[in-house]
Amino acid sequence: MTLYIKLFAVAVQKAGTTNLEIDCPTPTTVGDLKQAVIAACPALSEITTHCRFAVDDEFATDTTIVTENSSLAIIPPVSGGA
Amino acid sequence: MTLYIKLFAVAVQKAGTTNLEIDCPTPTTVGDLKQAVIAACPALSEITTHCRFAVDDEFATDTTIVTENSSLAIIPPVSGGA
Amino acid sequence: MIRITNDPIDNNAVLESVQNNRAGAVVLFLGTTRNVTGTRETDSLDYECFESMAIKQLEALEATARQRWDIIEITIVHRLGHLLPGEASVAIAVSSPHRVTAFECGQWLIDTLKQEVPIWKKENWSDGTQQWVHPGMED
Amino acid sequence: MIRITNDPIDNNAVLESVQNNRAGAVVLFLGTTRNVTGTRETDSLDYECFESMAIKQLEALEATARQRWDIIEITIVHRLGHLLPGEASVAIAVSSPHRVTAFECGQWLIDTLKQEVPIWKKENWSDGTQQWVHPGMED
Repeated sequence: MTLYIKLFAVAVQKAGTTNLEIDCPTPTTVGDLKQAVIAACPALSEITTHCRFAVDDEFATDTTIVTENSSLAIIPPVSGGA
Repeated sequence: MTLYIKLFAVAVQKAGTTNLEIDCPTPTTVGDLKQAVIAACPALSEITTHCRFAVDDEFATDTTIVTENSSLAIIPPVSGGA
Repeated sequence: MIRITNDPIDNNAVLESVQNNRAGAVVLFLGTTRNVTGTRETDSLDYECFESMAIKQLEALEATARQRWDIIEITIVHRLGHLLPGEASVAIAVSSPHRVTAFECGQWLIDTLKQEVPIWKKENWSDGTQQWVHPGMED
Repeated sequence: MIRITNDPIDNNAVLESVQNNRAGAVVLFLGTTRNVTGTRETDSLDYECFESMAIKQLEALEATARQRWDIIEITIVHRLGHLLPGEASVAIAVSSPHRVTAFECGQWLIDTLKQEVPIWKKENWSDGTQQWVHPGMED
């Protein structure tokens, strides 16, 4: 399946895009997806350990299941609020 | 000397005046003034233990000196602020 | 800015008075009139004040707060006279480089104001009776 | 009221949105842009947001706060886009019967927003460089 991952802030800067396209076996987990992200876009490897992943607008863990319909995003450390 | 003591809130209600006039030996202390207040206006006796006295716009203690030029007030427990 | 006034409190003016480009945080506290205290209903409140001393005490609060915390601006406005439920009797605004400071200082200012500043309120209960409020003093 | 907006924050509208006759206290927090961080000078800031998730997270903050504290109203407004020093990026207002609750809840909301809500700021430094701010992440 093809997954689309929204990027923000420094992740956009590193990857040069706001939407990462990743090919994955279906279904997969967030843990596996992280590896696929780094493989597809090595520029993100230096920040992914500091980032959280979001699935369907919620923070996800490595075991969260990802399907073709999941809304996906990489969430760098946030800095809103002041 | 004649001293004038400003009254507020429940003290006005009890004494029926906003300005108490007290005759005292000169100079005196706040502690002695309290006795003179109760003697001159027995209606205030039930509240004076809950009140503070102010001399020259500062909270005073029983040993604070009072002269003819002192600005005096009885300060019942305050309730501003909400 | 320290002010005692008979007019309604202008929240925007209070906030503007503490605005500063060095501030990262502004905390505004408004003390407002509740229409219910316990089981009794309040129609309105009347505030009175020993003004010369109240101003002096408020200035002392500001000075102490500035010694304790890294504060940029402090504004305290207390309203007097007749207030209806929902209206603010007091506004305290603090600006600071950091938010923890602004929260701590704002809370300390209202806590201390309620103990040390000679202002009194009278409850006008809905049953027609009136009562000066004197915490710790029985009727 | 939860809102994410590109417009300047209307403080009066925020305060009015939490006004209630049962409230004894309103606490408003404004997060404002400092022109100096350490020794560096800020010309402006740009905020961006993952909006659908940010709204969901803010709603979750409100729900958690209402479980923890006796709150009447909560309003959180976050501004996006280009901000100059002195302008507010966030406003949080809480009304409650009691002031301690309003202070505690307001402080918890801003602390938690700063950790859990997907909004990011970019510093536009006065030397012409730009930098996304990601706490805990080295450049």
